[in-house]
Amino acid sequence: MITLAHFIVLGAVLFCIAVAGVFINRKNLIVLLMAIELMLLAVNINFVAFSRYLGDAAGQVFVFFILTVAAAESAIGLAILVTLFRNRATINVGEIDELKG
Amino acid sequence: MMTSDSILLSLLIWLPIAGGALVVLAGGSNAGRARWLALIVSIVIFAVSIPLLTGYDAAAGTMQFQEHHVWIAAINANYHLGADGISIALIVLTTFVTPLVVLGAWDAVHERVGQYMAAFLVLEGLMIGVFAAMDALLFYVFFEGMLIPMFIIIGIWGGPRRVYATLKFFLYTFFGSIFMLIGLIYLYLHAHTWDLAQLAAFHLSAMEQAWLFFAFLLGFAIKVPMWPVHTWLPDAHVEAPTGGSVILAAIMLKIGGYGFIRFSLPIVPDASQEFAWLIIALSIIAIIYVGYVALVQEDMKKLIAYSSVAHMGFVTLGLFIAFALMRVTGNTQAAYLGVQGSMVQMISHGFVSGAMFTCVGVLYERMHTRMIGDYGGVVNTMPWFAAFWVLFSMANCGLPGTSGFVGEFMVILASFAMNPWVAAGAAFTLIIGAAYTLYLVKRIIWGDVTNDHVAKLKDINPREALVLGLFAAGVLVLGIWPEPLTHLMDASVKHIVDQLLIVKT
Amino acid sequence: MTINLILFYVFSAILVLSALGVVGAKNSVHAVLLLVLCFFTTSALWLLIQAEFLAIVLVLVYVGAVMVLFLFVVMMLDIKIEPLREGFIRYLPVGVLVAAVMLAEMLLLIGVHNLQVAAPADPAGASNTAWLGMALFTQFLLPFEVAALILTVAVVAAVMLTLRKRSGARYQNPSQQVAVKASERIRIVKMPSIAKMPIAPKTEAAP
Amino acid sequence: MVLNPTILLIIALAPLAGALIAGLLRKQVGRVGAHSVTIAGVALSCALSFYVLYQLVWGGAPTYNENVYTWFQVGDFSTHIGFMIDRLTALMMVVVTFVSLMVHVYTIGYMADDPGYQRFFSYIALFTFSMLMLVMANNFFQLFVGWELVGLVSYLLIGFWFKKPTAIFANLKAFLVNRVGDFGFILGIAGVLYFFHTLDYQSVFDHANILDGKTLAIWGSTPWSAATVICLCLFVGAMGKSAQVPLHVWLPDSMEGPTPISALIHAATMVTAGIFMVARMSPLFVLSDTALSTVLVIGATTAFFTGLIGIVQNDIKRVVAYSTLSQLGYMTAALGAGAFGAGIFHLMTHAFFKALLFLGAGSVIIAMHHEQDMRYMGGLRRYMPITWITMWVGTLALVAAPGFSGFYSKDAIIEAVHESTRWGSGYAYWCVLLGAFVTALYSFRLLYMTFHGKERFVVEHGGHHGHDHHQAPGHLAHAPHESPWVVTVPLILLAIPSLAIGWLTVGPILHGDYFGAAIRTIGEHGHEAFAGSLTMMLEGFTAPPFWMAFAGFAVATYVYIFNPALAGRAKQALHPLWKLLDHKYYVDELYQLVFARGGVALGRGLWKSGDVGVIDNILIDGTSIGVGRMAGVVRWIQSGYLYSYAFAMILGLVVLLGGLWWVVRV
Amino acid sequence: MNFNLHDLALLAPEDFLLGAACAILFIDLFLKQTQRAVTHWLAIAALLGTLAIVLCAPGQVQTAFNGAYIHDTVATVLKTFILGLVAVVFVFSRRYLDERKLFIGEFYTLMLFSTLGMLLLVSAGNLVMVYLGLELFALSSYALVAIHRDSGVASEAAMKYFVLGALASGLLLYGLSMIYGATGTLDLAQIRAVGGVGVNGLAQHPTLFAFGLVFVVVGIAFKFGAAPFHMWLPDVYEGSPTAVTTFIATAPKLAAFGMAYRLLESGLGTLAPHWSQMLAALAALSLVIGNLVAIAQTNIKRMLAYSTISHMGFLLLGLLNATPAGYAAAMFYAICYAIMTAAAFGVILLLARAGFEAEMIDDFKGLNQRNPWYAFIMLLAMFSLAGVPPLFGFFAKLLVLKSAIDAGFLWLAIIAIVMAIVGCFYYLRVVKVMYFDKPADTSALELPRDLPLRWVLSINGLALLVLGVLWGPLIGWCYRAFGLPG
Repeated sequence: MITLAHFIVLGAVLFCIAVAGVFINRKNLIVLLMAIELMLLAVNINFVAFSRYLGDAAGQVFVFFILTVAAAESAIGLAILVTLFRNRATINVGEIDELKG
Repeated sequence: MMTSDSILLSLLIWLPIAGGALVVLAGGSNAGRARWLALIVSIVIFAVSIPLLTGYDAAAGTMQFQEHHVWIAAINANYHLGADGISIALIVLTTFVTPLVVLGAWDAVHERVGQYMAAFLVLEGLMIGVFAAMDALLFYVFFEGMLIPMFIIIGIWGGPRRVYATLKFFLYTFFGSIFMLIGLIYLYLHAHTWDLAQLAAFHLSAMEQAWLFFAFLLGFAIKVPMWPVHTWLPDAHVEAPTGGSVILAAIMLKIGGYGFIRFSLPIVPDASQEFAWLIIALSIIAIIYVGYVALVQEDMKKLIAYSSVAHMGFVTLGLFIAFALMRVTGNTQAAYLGVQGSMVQMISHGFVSGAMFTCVGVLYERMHTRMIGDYGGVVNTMPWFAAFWVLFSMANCGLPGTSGFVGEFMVILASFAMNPWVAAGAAFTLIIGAAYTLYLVKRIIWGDVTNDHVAKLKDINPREALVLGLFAAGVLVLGIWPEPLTHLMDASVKHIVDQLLIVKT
Repeated sequence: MTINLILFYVFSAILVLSALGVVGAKNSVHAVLLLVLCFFTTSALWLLIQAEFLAIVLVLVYVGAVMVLFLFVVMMLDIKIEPLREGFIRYLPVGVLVAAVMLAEMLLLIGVHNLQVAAPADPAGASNTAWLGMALFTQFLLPFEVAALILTVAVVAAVMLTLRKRSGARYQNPSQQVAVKASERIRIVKMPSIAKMPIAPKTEAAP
Repeated sequence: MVLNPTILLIIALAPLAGALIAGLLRKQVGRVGAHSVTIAGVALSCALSFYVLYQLVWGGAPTYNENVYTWFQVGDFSTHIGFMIDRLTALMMVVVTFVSLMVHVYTIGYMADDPGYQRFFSYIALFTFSMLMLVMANNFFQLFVGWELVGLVSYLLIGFWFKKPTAIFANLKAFLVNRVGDFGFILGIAGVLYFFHTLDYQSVFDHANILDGKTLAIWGSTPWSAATVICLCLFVGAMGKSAQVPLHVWLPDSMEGPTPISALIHAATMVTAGIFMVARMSPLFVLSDTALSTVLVIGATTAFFTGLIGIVQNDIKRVVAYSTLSQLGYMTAALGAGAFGAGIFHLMTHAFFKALLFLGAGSVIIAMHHEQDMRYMGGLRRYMPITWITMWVGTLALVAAPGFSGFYSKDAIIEAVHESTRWGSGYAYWCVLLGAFVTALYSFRLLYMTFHGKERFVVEHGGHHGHDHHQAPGHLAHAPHESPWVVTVPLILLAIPSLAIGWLTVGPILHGDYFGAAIRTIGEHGHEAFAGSLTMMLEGFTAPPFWMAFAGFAVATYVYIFNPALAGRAKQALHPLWKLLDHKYYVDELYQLVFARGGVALGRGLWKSGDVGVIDNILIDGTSIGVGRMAGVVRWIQSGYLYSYAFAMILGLVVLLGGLWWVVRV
Repeated sequence: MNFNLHDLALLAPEDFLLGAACAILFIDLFLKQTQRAVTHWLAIAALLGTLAIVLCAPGQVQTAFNGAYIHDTVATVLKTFILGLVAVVFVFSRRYLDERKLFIGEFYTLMLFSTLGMLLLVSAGNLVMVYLGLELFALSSYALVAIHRDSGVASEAAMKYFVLGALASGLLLYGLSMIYGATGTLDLAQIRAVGGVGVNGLAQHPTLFAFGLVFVVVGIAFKFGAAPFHMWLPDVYEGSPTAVTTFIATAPKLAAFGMAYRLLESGLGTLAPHWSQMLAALAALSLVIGNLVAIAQTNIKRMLAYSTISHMGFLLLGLLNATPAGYAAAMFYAICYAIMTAAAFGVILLLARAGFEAEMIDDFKGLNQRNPWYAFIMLLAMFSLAGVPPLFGFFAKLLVLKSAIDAGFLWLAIIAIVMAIVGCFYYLRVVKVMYFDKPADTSALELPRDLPLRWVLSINGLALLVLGVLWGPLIGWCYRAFGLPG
């Protein structure tokens, strides 16, 4: 029997991997964006699981919205990425440090 | 509650500020117009302050000319003004000195005259606000607000190290007062009022009083300034333009002493008693230690600044011996004398230090140096100036017949009643004060003409003579007949001293 | 152990491994493809607990649109595969440690033993899709509208950021096109009735 | 007959008015105007003072004690400006105004060429006013006011020639040393207020005995008698003003001022303020034997040891100055012996003859074109007979030649000290007795070196180039000649009282009831023996003091008239002693080292290491530098790299999660 | 429950703004570059129109769309100032944009959408609306930061903002999922009602609720820019075009307050003991880091960014009291902060010219000699930011300090004031540069003939003084919004 715990733990693991992806990744911004997608995926898993196990539709509706927003977010993120690449000719995270201090 | 006995105090606060705005707007581009406007405004303000003296019922000694409007209902803060003898004395000192500052800077300031004059007028309004506020928050607003114009004054028209000095001045005093703010907030949270009279009646435990005492102490001690938090003052004075130094010494320092009278003494009397020894010790140190430091200064302004610190030591001393006198020995008489002495000392110091700094300004305008070593034998070329200088120096070392003597005399007499050694420490100023002041006189005024620059000096012009003459009049009148001043403050002082007996814990 | 549970573990394992792959991949294209795999497995997992609608949406929207967009960008941009920098290796243990600590804390706080609940019965008489639809269009009507707005913003933003006018390229100017007058569209050229020479008349077309 | 307050006010204010007119309107009134107006003021004062004295002594007027105005009032305590005029006061007023008047007149001649003429008159008139305020006071506060004001004028006058570095050094020194005395004085006043709750003389003196048994915890647990503490404090003030050891150092230096000042302030009047004050406070001093003993010992010490220094001085004014010190010691010793009346009596006689001596010295100095070194004088009696004779009168008065005024007063003092049984009186007696010898020695030495013997100056004729500033010592442009009448008339007028005042007044003052209640005395000095001035004079010839003085005269005569070479040989033989005296016991050097340089070093140390080093550099600037450094460190976190930003966020999250776990873990 | 027209009427401001924004989006398409001013004024008109509608709204608390939308005075106050400030930003920005060829319709459209997002956020009644409002506002902001497409730093800033923002919203969402799990509802009022032990949620599991809270706090802290979630802020402030920085620095702080209030008080009020401790830690860190690092800055925009961090620390002092007075203080602080910052950035915008950004502190050298009036405005802004009475900023500080002390966080108040002194230093440095230093060029400053900018900036600056003296009505409004007598 799959319990709620299974999903929540899975969500937590996935979430941690995604978060680690954001700060461990040092070379590629696109991977960073993907890590964020992963993070949202983890959240979605949580929501779906809770929704299912609580018998409440709201959670899944929320996931629906998250998916929508995530799509918009990726669009903007990638647009910014493209702009950045045009200006800097790189998307290496380690080279984007003009603003600091 | 909306009551007003009179709008005099409001006028005195807002007229200068409005006048300042007027000066900077109308005289921003025209230096001459700015000067005249500022002079007229400041004289008008002085005239407006005269009814305070004539209309005040000195026998009652209560807060008069009260104004009470709701300011911030949400936190029960009120626009509550009032003045007793102590406030009035200081307010009139302020209105008296400001025209002199305006006159004193007539030719000394060439750049941005309008702003300069405006800064002083605004400062005047804020200082009067400090002396008139009966609401702690209102007091604090004026108290801190003063820093802004002063910061600007030192920073723009100051000497070469003005930036260091003005930042030091600002941050130092800000540092002190912000702790006081915490104390006030704490008080408000418990008493739910900012009204000084109600705060004075509010009961506090010994522990609370101790903390509050130190919060207030930081704020006022830095302002006074007391040793060891005095080091901003020499720098500020040295770098400030003449007018800035005059106002700083003549009035702003008094605000520290005034704060002790209005806050520490009535609100936390038990803690004040508990820690009076500390203040007394610091005051004595200020008198002796700082006196010695003044002795070796090479810069006139620094010397006078240190002497200010030493003189203000009498103020704090006079205030805090009152506890020992009232509560331990029951010597009410001496306690009155001590507090009255510190008040008189404040007023007197206003004249004397203001005059001394004006004198330095007169020399500085001619020679563009403040180093004592660059002078010598000034009496040969500037006899009238020398006469004024010697007079003010004598006042500075507390010669009878000048105002400088009165307060010191009272405080020394009073402190003997507490402990002869304290009196001895205080009386040491007779020696060290004379030493540093007259050593300065010797090096600057007396002697043969030391160099060509001194030889070319011209004696004071009528404008300078007027300014110095008015200061001299203040110094002499107060020295020869202080009774009107003591009478003005007597009942109020009594009131404050009698309050010291209230045990709050 | 039910078949469901086995399937759950299998998919979970794939999900976690591919997620690790996404994070650690050297090649962006690989990362994108691994992410697609993640979505697919997640979709499968959701199917396991009868969240069919979202499972399908996830594949359609994410794999079908978002990941394609990613791939598109990855392909479009000329991204060099750079060697790992020394700093990365040096700080990797710290990063992993922090992630591990975080996971541990999360699991501790989540309290896994408290979540051993089984799924309740399906809501009677309605499919998952209908169930969601009902909620979406009644209770969450306002958010639904706002979500639409977000998509609009995304469009506007994406266009603004990426649409560039290149020199030499020819563009339509909608405002000019709309504001064009009839007289500008066609020029009536007066021609002599007798052609002396058989020269073709010059005409200009609106761009 | 009662005293008229208006008259008293005029007495005090007339000189002030003169001073203000001469000082503030110096351009307008000119030189003649300045001296006229001040002399008029002082003369008016003087005349009215005599009138007041007359009223009190012969008119039977009661003691006047009224306030003029309230200076300040705090609670029930008030201080006043007011006058208390009794016979003591009246005597002082007469002495002050008379000497002052003489000096004013004399100044016309002495300062004739000085550019600061008007200023000078203004100062001395101001001094007269201040001194009158001092002596006429009816309370301690006003006493202190006058006390300090005379100090101020003294400061201004010593530094009158402000271009002279020595003068402006001397005036600073004088003021500061006086301030040391005032330090004690004000504490004494504070003590009086503490115990009596008033500063009015009358109330204090009437209730003086409340000090009985009162103590103060000054040091440790031993209680100190309140009377002793107060009296000692007050006496410190007197020591400063009256230049008693060890606060005597300023007086010789004060000779940097013009000679009239030395006569008026530093001999006749101001320096005796301490004596006057102690006498005035006699009701308090009699309460403390300890205090009186101290006074006695200090006075006697001053009398003898400063006199010794006078022997080795070559500057004519300095000799007189040390003589003044010594005589002030006598007066103080009298006070210490409880013979307050004798002290005051000597004060009065001394005022006349010492003023005479100073003015005489000044006359010599005029003649010598401001040369003050006696080694370049000699034989001046031929050139300036009036000065010579009056100087002889003054000298005889000083050495207490029987019959001269100084005799009566000094004899009474020595007698009183002799009779005193107080602790230290034995030592004091020998001091004052030997002092008589020393006095005679240096006095006649001065006379001889100045007026007798060979001329040791050279008169250069035709030396018209410029003034005689740059002249070599002892080289004069013109021959010395007798001073103008404005100088000699005061000399003569002062010679008369020097000669006769003692004879005339010793009876009522010392043995009669002149002072009445004004001075409280102890013991029964001289009551058994007085049988008239003549008898006393005749008896004087047989008393030890006379023989001591005579010995001094003899030695001086031998050494300086008959065997001038002996002086040099004696100097060689007693070189260490001579050197010690020449350096005034090295007291100046010691003070210079300990107080002046020590003070500066202390100040510099406190400033550089305390204010600048610790407070400013370490605490203030150190804090700001520290904050700046911290800013740099924290700034480093903001590396610009996305991953570190994210890492910081996650770290924050981890910490918060950890915090939550910590809170809920139970 | 069904949709009805009343619900839409309650949303009148948002409706209007949405309609206006869409209209402007279209109208702008048909305008030539020379006619862009039309967009500008239309956008301002749209904001002012919305503002008017907000102010006309009824006073009582109402909800719409099944509780998804809350209308109360808190929302009204926040909306008023959000709309006003955005309008001010428009006025300030026009010339700046024009000179940099950024005077494009998208700026206005995105800004309006972002504003709409903020309005929805402060009125959000459930977690979905919080999230969507937040994203609507955030996504537009990301794009706005990058609006200067040819600027490397702008795209870098946008990228950082975006990644970290997305990370933060991911964290927030994770927290929301846990809260949902714990309570079984997305509705804030219900969440508060069930308080973590709800009938729907996992009743037996109290820590899950608090666990979710941590992530929510992180999300809120990110929006505020509280340390250590502040890292985006300096880079974004510096990298963005100043017009956009001005926007980001002002209105969003109000929105962030609204979000914090909705989530922490309306939703998670029962967890106040937990979150107030967390906020205290964040506040302390923000105060220290913000003030310290600001000292080391030479770029005024970056300096103001760090100053923002410290100010958010102050704001949290009010919030952590978790009482109506505390919220009022925090809201007052947010309003005050936004107004002060607007003035400061307004001066920067005023001084910026084509090819000159006026963003180094040294660019302000001798400003007083060149133009005393605007130097004075900047002086007011700086002293106000420093918290010197009688300027506005002081009173905001006073109230939050009061709240913190009231809540028993005396230590925090002391950290706050000590750091305020440090903070004073760098504000004063700006004044120093303007007033005490000699300008490189002593000629009178040539100011743009953009009168609206000059007038609004002057009013904005003077407001700091006027509100400093007469702040009673405003604090009264804030107090009443939270049900206190004011």
